[in-house]
Amino acid sequence: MGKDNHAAGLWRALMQSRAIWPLLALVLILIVAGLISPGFYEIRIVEGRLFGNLIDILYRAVPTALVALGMAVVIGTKGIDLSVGSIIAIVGAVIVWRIKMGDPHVAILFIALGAGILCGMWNGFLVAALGIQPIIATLILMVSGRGVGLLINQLYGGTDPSFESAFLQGLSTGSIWYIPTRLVLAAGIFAALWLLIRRTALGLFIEAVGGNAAASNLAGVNARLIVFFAYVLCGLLAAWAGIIMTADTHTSDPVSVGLYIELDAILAVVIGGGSLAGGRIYLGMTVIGALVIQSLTTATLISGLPPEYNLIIKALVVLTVLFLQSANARRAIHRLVYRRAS
Amino acid sequence: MSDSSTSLRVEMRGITKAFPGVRALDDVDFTLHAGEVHALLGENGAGKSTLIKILTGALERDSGEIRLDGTSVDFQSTGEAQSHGVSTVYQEVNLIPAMSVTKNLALGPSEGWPGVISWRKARARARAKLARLNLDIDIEQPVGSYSVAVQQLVAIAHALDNETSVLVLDEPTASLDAQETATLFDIVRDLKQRGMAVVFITHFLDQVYEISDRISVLRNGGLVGSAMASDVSRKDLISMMIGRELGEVEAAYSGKASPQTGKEKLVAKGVGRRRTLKPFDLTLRAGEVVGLAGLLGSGRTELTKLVFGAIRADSGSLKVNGKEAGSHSPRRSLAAGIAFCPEDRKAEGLVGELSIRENIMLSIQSKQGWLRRLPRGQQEQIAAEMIKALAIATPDAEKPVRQLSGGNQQKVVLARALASRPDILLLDEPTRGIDVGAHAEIITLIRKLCSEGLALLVASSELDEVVAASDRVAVLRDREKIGEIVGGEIRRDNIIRVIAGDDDRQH
Amino acid sequence: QTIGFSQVGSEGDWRPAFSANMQESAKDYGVDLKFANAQGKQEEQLRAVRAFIAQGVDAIIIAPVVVTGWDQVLREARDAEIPVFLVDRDVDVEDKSLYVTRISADFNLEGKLAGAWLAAESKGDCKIVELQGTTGSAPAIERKKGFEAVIGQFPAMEIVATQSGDFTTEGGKKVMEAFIKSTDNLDGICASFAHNDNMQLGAIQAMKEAGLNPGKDVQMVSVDYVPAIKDALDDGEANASVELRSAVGEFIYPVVLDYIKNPAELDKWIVIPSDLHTAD
Amino acid sequence: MNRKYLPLAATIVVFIALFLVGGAMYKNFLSTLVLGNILADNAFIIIAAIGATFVILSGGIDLSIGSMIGFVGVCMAVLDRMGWHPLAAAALMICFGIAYGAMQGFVIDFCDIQPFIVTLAGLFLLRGACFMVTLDSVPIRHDFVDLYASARIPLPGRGVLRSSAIVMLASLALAIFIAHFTRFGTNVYAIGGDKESARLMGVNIRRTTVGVYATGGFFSALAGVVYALYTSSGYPLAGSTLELSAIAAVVLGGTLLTGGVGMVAGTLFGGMILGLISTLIIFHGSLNSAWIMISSGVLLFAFIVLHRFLVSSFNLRGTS
Ligand SMILES: Nc1ncnc2c1ncn2[C@@H]1O[C@H](COP(=O)(O)OP(=O)(O)OP(=O)(O)O)[C@@H](O)[C@H]1O
Ligand SMILES: Nc1ncnc2c1ncn2[C@@H]1O[C@H](COP(=O)(O)OP(=O)(O)OP(=O)(O)O)[C@@H](O)[C@H]1O
Ligand SMILES: [Mg+2]
Ligand SMILES: [Mg+2]
Repeated sequence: MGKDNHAAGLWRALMQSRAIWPLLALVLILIVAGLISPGFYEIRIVEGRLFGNLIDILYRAVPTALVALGMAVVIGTKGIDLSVGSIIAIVGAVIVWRIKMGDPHVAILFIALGAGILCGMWNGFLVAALGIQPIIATLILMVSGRGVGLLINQLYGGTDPSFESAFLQGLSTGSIWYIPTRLVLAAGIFAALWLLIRRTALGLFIEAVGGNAAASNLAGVNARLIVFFAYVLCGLLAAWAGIIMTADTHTSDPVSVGLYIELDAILAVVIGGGSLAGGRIYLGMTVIGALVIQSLTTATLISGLPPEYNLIIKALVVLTVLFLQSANARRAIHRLVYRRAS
Repeated sequence: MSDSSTSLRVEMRGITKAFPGVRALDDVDFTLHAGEVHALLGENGAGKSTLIKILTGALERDSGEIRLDGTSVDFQSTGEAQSHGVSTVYQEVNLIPAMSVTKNLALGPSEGWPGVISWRKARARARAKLARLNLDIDIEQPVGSYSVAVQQLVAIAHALDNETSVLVLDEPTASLDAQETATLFDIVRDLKQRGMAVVFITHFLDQVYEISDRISVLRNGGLVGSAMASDVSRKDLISMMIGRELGEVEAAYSGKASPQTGKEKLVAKGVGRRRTLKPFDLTLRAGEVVGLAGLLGSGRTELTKLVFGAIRADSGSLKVNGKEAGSHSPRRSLAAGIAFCPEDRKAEGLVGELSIRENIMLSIQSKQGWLRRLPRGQQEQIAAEMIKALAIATPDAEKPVRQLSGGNQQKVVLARALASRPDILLLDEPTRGIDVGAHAEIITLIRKLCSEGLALLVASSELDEVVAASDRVAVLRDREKIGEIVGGEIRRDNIIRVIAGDDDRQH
Repeated sequence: QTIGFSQVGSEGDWRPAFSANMQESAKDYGVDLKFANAQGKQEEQLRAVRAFIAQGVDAIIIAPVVVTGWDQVLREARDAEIPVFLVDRDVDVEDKSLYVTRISADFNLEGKLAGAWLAAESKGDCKIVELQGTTGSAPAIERKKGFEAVIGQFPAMEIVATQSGDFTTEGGKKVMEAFIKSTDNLDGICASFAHNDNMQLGAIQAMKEAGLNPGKDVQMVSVDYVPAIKDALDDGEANASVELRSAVGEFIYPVVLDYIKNPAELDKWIVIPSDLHTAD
Repeated sequence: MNRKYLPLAATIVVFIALFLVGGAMYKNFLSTLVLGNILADNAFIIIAAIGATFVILSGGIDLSIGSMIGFVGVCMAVLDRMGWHPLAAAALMICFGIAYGAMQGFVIDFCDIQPFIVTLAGLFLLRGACFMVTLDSVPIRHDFVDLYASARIPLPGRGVLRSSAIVMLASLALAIFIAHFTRFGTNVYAIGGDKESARLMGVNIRRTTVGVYATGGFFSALAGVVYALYTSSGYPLAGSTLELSAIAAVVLGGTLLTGGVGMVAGTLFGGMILGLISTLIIFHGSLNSAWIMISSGVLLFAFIVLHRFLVSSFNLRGTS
């Protein structure tokens, strides 16, 4: 009896926890994918690294997850950053340009991160200092950033933007102890970010500013600085994603690299339980959100369906996940089923 | 009582409502007759607002029955309740700040959906409604540009409708001055005469006796009892509310004899801002309580904000602890040991999504800087201390403040200011919505802090509170400080005389 | 002479090269080129053409985003007596006299060339994976049609998997990674056909990372012939690429300038030859 | 002047200033022809943006606009091929738009899911549906389309007011009426200003939310019809990323993205400013692709800063 109660309590706690629905969605997608493609869960070692669909999902989710983490912080301040795709484009162009200029590749890593920080500072300046609405402020960099990328490409001619760099490609496509390097690095970044947000007071300040900027100001929080910082952080994380993506294809394509990644990133944040109204940051859940999106993409790719179906499948799955998250909808479904049964 | 059962307007039976972790209402009965004013009393978090939210369709009940004029009703929305003649002024001022007064007053459940609005008529109606409350304001300005008190009056005007048969007022007088309160009561009496049933929630016992016919008391979600107002003494009422006797803390403060002796903590010289407040001089000393008195819109809020740096002064100089405070901002003030408790807890005080603990920590943490995060254990300890000291009714410190009752939210704002251990404390309407027991405890607490050297500035629309607590009173009129009253001179009539302007100290 | 040129966009490696060539060779022909980039949106293109008309240019060159929707604006150009030339993609108008001529390569032919090469190479027996361009875009549709027209002739040739790589290297790489898994390391696959080189380059990377030998285990054929694919061809990682010339200024300007000087009826399609390049 | 008209006035001032600058820089710019073109070429963006204005005023957002335009277009084209009269097809598609919008509104309110995400799913869903209908671009050939294209009101000078522009101005008038002179419009402002307060004041949130998105759906479907008639074709990729232009037009017109503040009329000028920026760049003509993108960002930035500057300086003077 007592045990039963305990189990029921646990079950209720589980059902009420934010984490359960996105995780459930992830598991479901993986199960469906396994049904579609029998070898889906297979993991082998090829060319000195783990190889398989599950690894692929993790591997491919890294850029989206990084951008989504930055987005989660910005959304926490009640903002939004549409320019992350453009930042990726700029970072890519900068990398190729500096490589063609013959800089040491380690230095290029920092130059690229610097470029991302600079972009973030620009966004932060517009939002925090000039007080422009975030969506419009970042739209400016969104429309012009890819142009900046093209312009940087022109600095070295731009007709053949491909390059070879053992160091940078190592960061992106290499592996350490059979594990893809980018996963190891991403885990490190996640840990660092978590420490920064949760082990300093930054997280509290960001959430306070996102929840009520006027009140936070009166409570002594420097709301503008916090907002500025959030955009810089987002720029930095987008830059890291840009480095990985550029090194992955060893080419720079400012016009189409990371197109629509901002939408996926926002989606990941929301699937992870974040609200665009600001005020809360869920880092771990954001990563789960990114994994949901990537496993969906991977599953669609291997499903063999023609590409015309990709968007519809994505829409339906996203809606289903959100339905499950909505208590109201669950109640309605429950009522419907219950009535049917009785 | 038998004759009144014929005019039974509202009957609530066995109302129960639980929120996660709290049983807000437990099997509560409540009745309301036509032509009566029924006061609903109880401590902060007793469940008063919850009860009326259930009555008016703003919240769903878990169980129980509501009858309106004998027929069972189940309002799904406040709009539905309004169309059945139940209008409400909720506790937090609920208006649309960005919309003009006219538009706010025109809002409501719409008859005939795509209805076209004639703004000419809407304006006329708005003017008429406000005129009834003796409120003369520009009705084309956004509501948010007016002070909380004016907003409160507009919210009351919104609820006043001739079609209404039940009027519910949840702490309508919390931020009103005596004069506005008197106007409101005249209206309520008039409505009562015409057979309207009124529910009135307040923490001011004087007002309860002044206006109400019957009293119901809630405690911890349960109904303690109902009685005719004439049958219960003040003392009994208090013990019904808080479940014990209240000590004589409310007695007049006798320590007013020693003004101007403490160390000067804060000296303002000619501080002012164009279009906001004329330059003023003000000194706050350690161990001294300075009250701010004035009418609605006289600039009390502005004065406290200027001192705190929430509004930037464009003239004058400010010395804090003997040091010139250059460019003044909330952050700098806090670092210099000033704490501020704003009057509008919803807009400027609390971060609703964050927990009680996080809200309390905000000021201390920003004083510490972002890198030196207080360890979780210490945070919990401070929060627990504050919850205990101010008697915040909550199951635990992790509850989002949004979910607290109004009075408990106000206590959290106070708790944040106190937790930062200030030497100078600026309070703007600090006791808005706080119950009798907690009010007494807070005053005791603040006096204790003053005796330890705290300098206190308190702006309040409750003149009695100002009189009772202050060593010195600064009086404001029309955005100008017009005088100071010291020591034994601090009496209600003196202050009113200065405000009214037949005092030679003016200009 | 002032000539207005409305370009589709600047995606991939090929189109920027095309734009740059148009802008640079304009100088050689003494043309004042008004360049407008539609960023893949037809509405931007219509706006550009109208603005050219308002400006009173001497001729308008359009690289259409879409084939349909041109009747109205071309009529306006004719009313303003400004000749219109098409480059790159075609338009679908009822009245063919609304434009002077189309000077371009043939997407359909490109697909056919690729298909024919593959049929010859594999002796008509080949399972193919296809990397499509952006879903719904003209080159994607035409190249697919052309390619399918040829392999349809060979019963043993078959597309076993097809997905959109959005004309990008990144997209090509992702799609190929998925193909590798869904076809068990491209088991039994003899060729990869990509609608442009960028996607093929991504696919090559994906195969190399999976330990496969692109160009040897699998025939790699694509369209565009951008500089990067040349290297791949030299390294034997790609097998064939159909050239879509980007240096087309020399084909286009003479025709336009001639026409402005003396307007004479021209063929409705002046085809710029597409060459097939292979590793050797 | 009432302070609330200030952002609108500033938007108009900036538009006129930008137009004059263009006139000073390029020949043939300062003409009714160019003005008429801007009106017609942006008509569908502005119509869609008018719908978006309601949604944004209510504190929401609608990302499905661009896909709706594409979907309406391909359906009109396919229906035309099946022999429908364009007007009948248009009526059907507008009903679809309203129904789809209402459904989005219902999901948003009932399931309490954020509008950004529901309409993002709408963006994917409708675009995917376009591909289901047809992958090719399909022409619409009907006498009515020619009539629509040739109908015009001459303006003084070389310019003309095309039918698209006329439809757009009519929608604007309708929208201004709905927003400012009906109970529904007032409720939209109310739930955008403070949803919880609006609920407690007796506004029916569900009905208003459903109504708002249905209105949004109506205007974006209408924009789709105008786009289809304007290009006399349906193209499954038509209108990609157009939702961003529409949102930008709304915000440039002085509406706050947080809801509750703004005016429908501002959206007209917001949309025209976007068109003007593109037109200026095309008239300049000697920029390469890189600089074209950069300068549209720079001009956007310049406009926003100028707008802010105007509003704040008037604000200070206005109250003294
Ligand atoms: N939305 C909610 N979620 C969780 N708990 C709630 C919610 N609303 C109210 N409560 C809890 O219900 C209890 C009763 O609150 P209520 O607002 O009715 O108190 P009240 O009597 O009006 O107090 P006050 O005098 O402070 O206004 C409180 O403990 C409060 O924390
Ligand atoms: N920061 C501010 N910026 C602009 N206006 C303000 C600001 N603070 C207050 N006001 C406005 O100034 C006017 C004066 O009201 P205020 O609240 O200061 O007076 P008060 O004497 O404190 O009266 P009460 O507290 O009784 O409402 C109000 O219209 C208020 O809305
Ligand atoms: Mg209450
Ligand atoms: Mg005040």
